[in-house]
Amino acid sequence: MDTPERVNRSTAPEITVSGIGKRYGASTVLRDITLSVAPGEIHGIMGENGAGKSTLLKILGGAIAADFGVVKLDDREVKIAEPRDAIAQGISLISQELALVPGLSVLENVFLGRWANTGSLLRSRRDADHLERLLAETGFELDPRAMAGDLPIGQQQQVEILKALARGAKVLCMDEPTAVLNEAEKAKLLKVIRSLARLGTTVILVSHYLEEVLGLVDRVTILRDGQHITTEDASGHTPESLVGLMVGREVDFLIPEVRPVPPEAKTVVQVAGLSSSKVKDVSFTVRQGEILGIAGLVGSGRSETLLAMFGADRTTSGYVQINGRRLRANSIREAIKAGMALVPESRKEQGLVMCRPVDENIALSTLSGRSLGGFVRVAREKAAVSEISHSVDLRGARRGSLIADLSGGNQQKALFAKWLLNPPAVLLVDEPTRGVDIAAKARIHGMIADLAAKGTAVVVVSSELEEVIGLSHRIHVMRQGRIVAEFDRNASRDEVMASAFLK
Amino acid sequence: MTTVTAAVSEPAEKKFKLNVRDFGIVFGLIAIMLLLTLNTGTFLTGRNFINLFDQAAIVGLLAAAATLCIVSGVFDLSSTANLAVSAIAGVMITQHLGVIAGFVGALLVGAALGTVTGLIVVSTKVNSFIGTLAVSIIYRGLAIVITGGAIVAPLPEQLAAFQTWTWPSLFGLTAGSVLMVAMTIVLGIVLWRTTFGRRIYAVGGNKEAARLSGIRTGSIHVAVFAISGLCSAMAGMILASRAGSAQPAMAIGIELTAIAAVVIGGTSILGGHGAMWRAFVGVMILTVIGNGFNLLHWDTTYQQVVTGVLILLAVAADGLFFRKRTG
Amino acid sequence: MTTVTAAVSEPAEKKFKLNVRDFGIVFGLIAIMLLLTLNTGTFLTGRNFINLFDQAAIVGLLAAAATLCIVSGVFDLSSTANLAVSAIAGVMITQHLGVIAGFVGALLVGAALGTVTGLIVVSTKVNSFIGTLAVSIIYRGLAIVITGGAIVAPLPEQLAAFQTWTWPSLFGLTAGSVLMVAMTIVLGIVLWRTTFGRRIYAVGGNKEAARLSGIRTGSIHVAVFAISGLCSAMAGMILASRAGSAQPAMAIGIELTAIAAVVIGGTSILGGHGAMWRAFVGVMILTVIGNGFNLLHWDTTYQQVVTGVLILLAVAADGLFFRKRTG
Amino acid sequence: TPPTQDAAGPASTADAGKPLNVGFFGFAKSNGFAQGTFLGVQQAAKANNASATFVDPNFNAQTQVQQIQDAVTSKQFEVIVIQANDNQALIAPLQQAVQAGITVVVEFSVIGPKFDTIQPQVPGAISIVDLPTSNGKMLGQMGKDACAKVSKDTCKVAYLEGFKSLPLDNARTEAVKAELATDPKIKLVASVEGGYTQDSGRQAFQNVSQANPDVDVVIGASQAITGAAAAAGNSNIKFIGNGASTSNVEAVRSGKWFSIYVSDVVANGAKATELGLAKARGQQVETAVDEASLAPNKAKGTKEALDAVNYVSKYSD
Ligand SMILES: Nc1ncnc2c1ncn2[C@@H]1O[C@H](COP(=O)(O)OP(=O)(O)OP(=O)(O)O)[C@@H](O)[C@H]1O
Ligand SMILES: Nc1ncnc2c1ncn2[C@@H]1O[C@H](COP(=O)(O)OP(=O)(O)OP(=O)(O)O)[C@@H](O)[C@H]1O
Ligand SMILES: O[C@@H]1[C@@H](O)[C@H](O)OC[C@H]1O
Ligand SMILES: [Mg+2]
Ligand SMILES: [Mg+2]
Repeated sequence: MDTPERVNRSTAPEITVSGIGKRYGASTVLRDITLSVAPGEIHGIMGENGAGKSTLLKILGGAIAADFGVVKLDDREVKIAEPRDAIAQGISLISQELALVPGLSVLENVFLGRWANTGSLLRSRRDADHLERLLAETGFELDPRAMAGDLPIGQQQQVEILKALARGAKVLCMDEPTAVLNEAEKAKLLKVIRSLARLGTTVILVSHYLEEVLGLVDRVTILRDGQHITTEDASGHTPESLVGLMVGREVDFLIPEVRPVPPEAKTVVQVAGLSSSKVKDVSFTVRQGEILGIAGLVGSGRSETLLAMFGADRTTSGYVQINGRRLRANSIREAIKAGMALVPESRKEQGLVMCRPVDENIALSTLSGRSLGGFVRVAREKAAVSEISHSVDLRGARRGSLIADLSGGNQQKALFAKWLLNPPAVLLVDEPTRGVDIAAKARIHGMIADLAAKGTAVVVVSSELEEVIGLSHRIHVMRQGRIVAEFDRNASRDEVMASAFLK
Repeated sequence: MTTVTAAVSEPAEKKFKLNVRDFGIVFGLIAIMLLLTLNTGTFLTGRNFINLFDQAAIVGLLAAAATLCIVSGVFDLSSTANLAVSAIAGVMITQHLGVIAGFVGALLVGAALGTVTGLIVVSTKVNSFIGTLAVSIIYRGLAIVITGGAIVAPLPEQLAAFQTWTWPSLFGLTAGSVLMVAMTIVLGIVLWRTTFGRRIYAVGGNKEAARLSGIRTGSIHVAVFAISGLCSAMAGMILASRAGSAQPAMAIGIELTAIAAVVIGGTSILGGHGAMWRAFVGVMILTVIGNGFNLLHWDTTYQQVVTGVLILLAVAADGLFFRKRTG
Repeated sequence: MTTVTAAVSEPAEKKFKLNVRDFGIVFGLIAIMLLLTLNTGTFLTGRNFINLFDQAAIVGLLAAAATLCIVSGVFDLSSTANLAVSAIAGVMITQHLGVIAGFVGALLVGAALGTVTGLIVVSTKVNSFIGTLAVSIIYRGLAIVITGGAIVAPLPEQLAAFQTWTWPSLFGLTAGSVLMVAMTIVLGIVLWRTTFGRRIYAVGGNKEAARLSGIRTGSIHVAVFAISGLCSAMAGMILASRAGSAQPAMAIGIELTAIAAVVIGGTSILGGHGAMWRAFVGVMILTVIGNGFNLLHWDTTYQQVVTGVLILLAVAADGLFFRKRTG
Repeated sequence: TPPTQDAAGPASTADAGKPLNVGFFGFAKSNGFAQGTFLGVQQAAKANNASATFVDPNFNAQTQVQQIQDAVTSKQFEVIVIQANDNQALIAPLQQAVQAGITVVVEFSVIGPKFDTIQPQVPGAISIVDLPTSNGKMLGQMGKDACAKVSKDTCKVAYLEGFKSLPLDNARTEAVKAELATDPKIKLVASVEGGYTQDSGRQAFQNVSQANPDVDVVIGASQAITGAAAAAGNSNIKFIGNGASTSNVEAVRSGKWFSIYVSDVVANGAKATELGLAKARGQQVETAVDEASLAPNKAKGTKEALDAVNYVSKYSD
């Protein structure tokens, strides 16, 4: 089977969904959704966490089946029971939860299930050439032979995108594709989307980034609580007006003013010459109430710096001191005892136990504090979890719900809640607002700022430059495992970007 | 937040539904039991239930331990080899220091060997399936080395006391059955309500997330193997008590029956999921099927075919009609 | 971007290192073989190698099939039960239609039963471990039903032809060994170089990702079980050919040895990882250890202990020193 | 092409003075029955200028196949005495051994497809075996004897089989059933798998007696009967065990069991070894021996018969 490299884009159909509904047990997550998307249109789908955006896209992509309603392509009713059916119709889904095969290479993943072959013998060379062209077109930089499972999450997302492109899809459904990309990568992706649309591909895009959506899409559909609120031209909207539609009320979503660190604040964290396999001789300090931002490209060692500080990655030299007490190397438990908390970047791999209930996940790292003689004090735990869930605005969790049943953004809130259950003295956060809606994002930013105001020393890693710059008192830029530049909070985006790339 | 409140306030119906689904496999067991009650005059008798529990004691103890192991993401294929060594050690200690010392000694040996198994698996980072398989070969060899391949028995005058686990006790059940039920309940509570139990689920569900939550995943696994060893030793003492002796080939292969029982009950082989009552139900399904066949006077030529089909039906029904699937 | 380029420009050394690591278990095998060569006069002889391959034939065929199963994320515990039924069917067909028809018939029966196993596992969505365990009980029962529990043998005048798999062929190896090596190579190429093989890795590595890419995960699993059935039938015909007859209890338990061999070779029990040569190396390690012991004239009392330790060492060394850990 | 049969037979015969090595390939080292046999092997070896080694396959037939092949390669033993864990898998390797000039003695369990002949089915081997068919017939006879002592119109008998999947066990079961069927007073109320462990016997008996509380006679493998008798406690059931370990003999002589089928394992092991060594030293020997003939009272181990010779067993299980 040879792969048609580019289908005739003009054949992209008009997509109409009508009366689409979906229930899980007793709860209805989509109700009577009707909308249509024109050929070649870039269509945004927006809404709060848990509004049903991913569910709708999954139905289009065949990942799940709708309980009610029909999907029509150019007025022709199509049955999409399986992803295979969607792919056959030219619909490709890039889901929010990445779906790569960790043990296969980038090359093998991009052409997953449709590898070039002669009589089913693989012709990897042909796929390699094809991938090379795709890489050139998109500007993504990936090693085709690297194992997908070994890639940082941003690069995994790029593989997903390439996978959809390689299929020559006529309709591309993308669920928060930019959530895990950094600025530069985001820009590349947006360019790719625009050029695809120009060539006739229909793109349906879910995103929580208002500016991004407004700058890209032709029309935008708003979902709220599983219902279709409106579909409108994007051109008439501002970020504020979109938020109003999504939330149904006014919200303030600007990054809160961070209070300056008082000059007498003590140094809480001291990192000295810390090195691990990915981190080279990193030293810095963070004072009480101070927020330190770490910027850099994917793979520059930001997350690994946090992991090394937390005792999770084996360090080869250097040490971490908390309040003057030097932590034993490579002991997560000691780090936690010293009041350190780490919100890791990958909630699915590192943060949450997907097959366990929400409450249990949130309470996991602080079990000892709410137990007696080894028994969990369930009532106490429930009360604490319920309080923290409330303050991070966690929604959609019913009694006994598994973490896996929550929407992506709500999972992220659960992850955050887990590490705030006991207020930490030192908070390390890695991509803290990945996938959360704009209101919740503001809330998380507010919480980080509040914690700092109450004296917590915070280190923030984020691929969103606005977030790093907006939240932090100081910014370190990392490149190839080293700290290469330092800025204060008045730094400009461009300055920071430049130092991340330079040399 | 409104949603959260709403969620908490729609509980009754929801909760009931969920439970019915969750307990699918119980209906499988009840169906088989109903069938046997209607077709034999002998199934639903006190005597037969005493037998059933007695027959379930060994696999029940091993399955309770296997549940902890499997939920935490490991297998212990060395459990019955450990059983043999512990029972042999128990008998040998009995010969020198008396019956009580023998029982206590067996438990200590079982727990110690279990700990060793755990340390080996954790420190070598070998997959537990293959690691404990190798350990089981070693322990069986050890049993032969200790005994020279012979049978060991307590002194004749100790025999009556040594056979204490076969005596009737609570509700007429044998002491061995009571021990099995008690351990199932205790370990059930451990899994369900203690910090240790929570950690077991977390380690089995996502080892990396557990590690980053400050859980010493290695310690959890060692502890789980130690408990498995303890249960093996208990099972070993019951077997030795019944037989009045112990030998290196005791209970070969029963570790797989125990794992099968755990999985039939509905505990996921992938870890992170499951419950202790499921092991008990799984053990009971296997025991009742075997028991029922003999009560029914059917031609035993077809026994195996029908047994296989029944197991398949019980598990498939659980999957297809009752339990919620998670992809 | 600099980072990426850097990664690409340090390839040669990097790649070599990776390979040495990957082949860790091979050094384990070589080490054991070296030891035996130095300590016995008989290990490194043509005759002994012919024996080694002959001893490895049955487990080798089952391990090759088990590799496909395990990489695709399933277990086939019914493989040796299928082996027995296929061999019995083969013998019965031989009695009526001759030896060639018997062999072909056995393969068809094996593949058909494998397909049935696959359809059962896929359609009931039961975990393959427990599903194939139940199926294996059914197939063993079937073997008893067909034979009435007796031995079946080809007609006396057919016997010489029927025993063809024991004859020496290529390089003096028995025909059975040659079949095993050939199947290992063929299935190795299938796994390594065909779209079907890639799909097997994909399904085993991330079933949901495979499904989302339009791969029919169910069909892949059914196909894998069918191949497993085919290999079982081959192994069954070799065993029957050696014995001159077939019976229901043939090869009980060897499915576990095959799985052990696969895992010892370094294929991940979790699916999505591994290679066919690993199964071969694993089988050879197990075979050479047993063979070596017998040639060394050591006391077999300690054989089990030492075998267990050697397996543990081989696997642990592979994990600790050589192979890259993921997680 | 099939390999040409090595017609020459044993390649060499050792002279009487040379010490020989006997390999005893027993069921398993962890098995008391095999250990008892090995005792006889050792005694006979010592008495005949030979050494004896127990090679342990741990009940695994394929391991045993491998061990035989490797013994051929390493030429460690001039004489192989084997208790086969499988009646067919071992035919081919033992043939190789014979062709390589090793003296093969098939002991206790038949090797080959036929369970009703003591003749060697591995060409060139010595066969000294206990036939499952005559074993079953004797068990049936003892069942009839037991029933004769039951003062009821019908005598209810339960038979605990070994494993349904083993042809050897099925051949024995058929023989038991056929023999019991010759007595109109006897009703066979159950014939179920009882296995070869106390626990499996206990379980089988519990179920059988639950369904047939008035069973009079229970016959089965000695280990299974041990488990059954323990589960029965004080009852009038007449137990008949297939096997003669110390505890089995003691159970019969003390009146707890009705009778046992006696295999004198030490005598069997000794006889097998003597035959093997003699043949290896070039003598003409018997090549087919029925082990029942070596046991007291032709293997029928009633209390009277055992007391008469004051029989003491040499193995425990
Ligand atoms: N498997 C499931 N079982 C039960 N409820 C589910 C399941 N999957 C999703 N839900 C619920 O459906 C609702 C919609 O989820 P969905 O993932 O579509 O939200 P979303 O709009 O994509 O949110 P986000 O922006 O957080 O990604 C949520 O309340 C979620 O909890
Ligand atoms: N993070 C952990 N990982 C593994 N084992 C732990 C961990 N924390 C505690 N344990 C073990 O659990 C047992 C109970 O320890 P500890 O009292 O510290 O924790 P806890 O049970 O959560 O607390 P509490 O005493 O408050 O109930 C001890 O054996 C300890 O070693
Ligand atoms: O007791 C014997 C058992 O140990 C052996 O394995 O087979 C024959 C039996 O009589
Ligand atoms: Mg979503
Ligand atoms: Mg990172």
